[in-house]
Amino acid sequence: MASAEASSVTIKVEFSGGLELLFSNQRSHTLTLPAAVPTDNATTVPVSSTTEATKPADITYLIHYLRDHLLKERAELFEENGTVRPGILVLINDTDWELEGEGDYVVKEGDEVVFISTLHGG
Amino acid sequence: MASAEASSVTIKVEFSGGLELLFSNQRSHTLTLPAAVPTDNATTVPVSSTTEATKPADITYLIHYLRDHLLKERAELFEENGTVRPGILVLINDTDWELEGEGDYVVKEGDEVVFISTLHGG
Amino acid sequence: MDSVIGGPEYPLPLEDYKRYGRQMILDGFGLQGQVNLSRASVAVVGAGGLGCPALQYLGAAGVGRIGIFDHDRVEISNLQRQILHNEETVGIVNSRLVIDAVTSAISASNALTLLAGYDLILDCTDNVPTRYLLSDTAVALKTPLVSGAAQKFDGQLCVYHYGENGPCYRCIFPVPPKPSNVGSCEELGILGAVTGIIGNMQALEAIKILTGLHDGKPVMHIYNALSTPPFRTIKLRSKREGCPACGTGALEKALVRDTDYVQFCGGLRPDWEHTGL
Amino acid sequence: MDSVIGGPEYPLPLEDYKRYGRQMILDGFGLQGQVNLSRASVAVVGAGGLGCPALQYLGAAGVGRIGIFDHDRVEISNLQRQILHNEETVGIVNSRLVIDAVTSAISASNALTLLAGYDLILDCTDNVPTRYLLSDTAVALKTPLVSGAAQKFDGQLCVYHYGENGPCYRCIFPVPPKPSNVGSCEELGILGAVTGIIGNMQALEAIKILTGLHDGKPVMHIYNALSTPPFRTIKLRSKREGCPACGTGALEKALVRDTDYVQFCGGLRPDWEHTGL
Ligand SMILES: [Zn+2]
Ligand SMILES: [Zn+2]
Repeated sequence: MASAEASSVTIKVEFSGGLELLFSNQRSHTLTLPAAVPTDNATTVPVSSTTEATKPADITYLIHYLRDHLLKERAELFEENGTVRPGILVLINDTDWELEGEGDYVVKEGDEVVFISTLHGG
Repeated sequence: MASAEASSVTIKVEFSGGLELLFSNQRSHTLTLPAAVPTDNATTVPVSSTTEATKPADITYLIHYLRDHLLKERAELFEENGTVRPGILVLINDTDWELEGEGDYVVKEGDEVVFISTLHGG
Repeated sequence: MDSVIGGPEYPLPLEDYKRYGRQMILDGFGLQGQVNLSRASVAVVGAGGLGCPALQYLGAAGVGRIGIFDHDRVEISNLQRQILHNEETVGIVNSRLVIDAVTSAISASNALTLLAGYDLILDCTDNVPTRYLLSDTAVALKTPLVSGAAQKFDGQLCVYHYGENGPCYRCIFPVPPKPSNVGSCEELGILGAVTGIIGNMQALEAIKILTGLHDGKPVMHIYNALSTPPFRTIKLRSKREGCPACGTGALEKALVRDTDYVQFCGGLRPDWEHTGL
Repeated sequence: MDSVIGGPEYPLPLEDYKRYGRQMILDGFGLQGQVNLSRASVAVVGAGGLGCPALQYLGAAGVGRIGIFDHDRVEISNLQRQILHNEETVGIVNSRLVIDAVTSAISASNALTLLAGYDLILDCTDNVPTRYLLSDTAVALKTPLVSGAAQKFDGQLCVYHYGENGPCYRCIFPVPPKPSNVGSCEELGILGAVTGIIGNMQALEAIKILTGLHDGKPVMHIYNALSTPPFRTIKLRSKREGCPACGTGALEKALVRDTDYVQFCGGLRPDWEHTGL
């Protein structure tokens, strides 16, 4: 247990407001991310003990990871220019991500990240 | 900090459904209880290093403590025979206390205990 | 009864596809959900602050038959007319909706008869004895009970006797509170929009149950209009083995018939204003 | 206007003490809360699934003047009649309630005029351009905006431009979504009881603001009828310094007048059914 702490971080991710349709119609996901990830947010190469530059896993990496590994269709409905598309609100532990550093927020074990598509119907 | 861990436990207590009226009309309270309390739930004597029998602070002790120290009026609207009066539901971290051992549940640092009076109006 | 309903080829009249199209296209709802609603009957007990919005949204969703029970409000026949014609406020109500307006007081001696034949009971009442009576009756008749309550800025909502091992009202509150510990909306006050929200949520829980969208887990939703967050959802215990209503060896119908609910709840409630709270 | 209103000795007509007694006895509401409501005016924009329940509960609570705006529903004059006579469903509506039913389409060129003089605006509309227009207008007119939205099993509720440094809609959503990423209730579906719950909560937020019971903290309430827990309350950012609507040096009324909201939101929405989602 103790040795795993440093190498990975497990978080809960939720989708709401219709975004769940893009993710296997499943609202709640549990994900384990590497604690250190490439600074270019590449999600396909395994992070090895090479000399590549790394950073702690942050929300920007999470967005890339979700796009590359969990998204089933139509990436443009979720991601745009390396962040979420306009109209999506990101919450970190029930707080607007803008109060937490947006994409630069480093995810911690047990964090809950929610992606909400704003609704317009009435 | 570390030395305080063993001697006291800080919890959040909430009152709802009208019970807050009995507690200074304040819904949310933060309380620090001794980690070890007398087995007879006496809340007035300081717990010293004497030979008195002690137990870890539990919900039954909390009920006594609330009655003796926070209740402003009409104790019979909150406590009866050492537990809550009929019609009050107790929640430990948003779970019915019956699933957690009722009065015997030992409070942990950061727990949230909610007392709700059931409503009947319509 | 329209002969088309239930026909295997056209389970709903064609106009219903247009009328209910916006809910029928929802995931997990579909044609089957609409057919289920059209064949369902719901008893709404109490036509006050909780019952009225619940009735409106049940009617608008296409429930086939609704019973309205309220002996205090003899004008519920007006309400019946109003719901049937309330096209602008809650959408076009199906003209095949059957509404039974019952103004007899529900008691231990008639509850099993009056409420028999309904798939679901909504408790929208305002007093403790009737809440125990409705819970015991729902258990005896093997129907779920969608219970709402509101007072001041607070609301509570719970589905009893539903799902695998879901508790009944008595499982959670085996002993009734003393009458002197119970206030009414007249005495303690109530904000109308609070009853609106809870009554509306009762309709929604009923629709979820009837369409198979309810997950069946026992929870209570508690609400306070002034708190942040205003809602909290509580995980409830399973049913109690020893519950006299729903436990092993429970008396079921005999329990309802043999209980004096007013006496069980400690007798008539004292005049609150004269006892000084 | 009844001459008794506002008189220092009898701030409310005597019958109002009976009519609104159950809410006037609530802590923090009182006579002053009722007087505030009786003197308040609220604009409800959109008289569909959100607007109708909001209107009912605002009227029943004793708000003095309500504007109903909906150019798609010319029958809103019926709705006006219905609310005034809707005594059984939501309590006795005050006969002094003034209702303005406006069937002109709200646009950048008339919004400031049409909505001037209201203390509060409720956004009960169903499209993106109007949501930006209403937010900018609320900021320019210095009124809070109680914004509700619903789709499928989901609802969202937020009070914008309120309290110390509360954000406006543009602070949270500076860039509108592409029209192709936006669906309507007709296309995506909606459960009526969901709009009922959100519309009702909009009325309640409005009542809290008008009576001084709102804590002014910027939060959004999000709801999903099928989730456990169904509600979640989110802490929102403060207003953005650089917001073109409410930030430092914002254009205010000129912004409203000079914006082509349909264009700003990416032009007309494509026909959803033909783009394949
Ligand atoms: Zn039981
Ligand atoms: Zn702004």
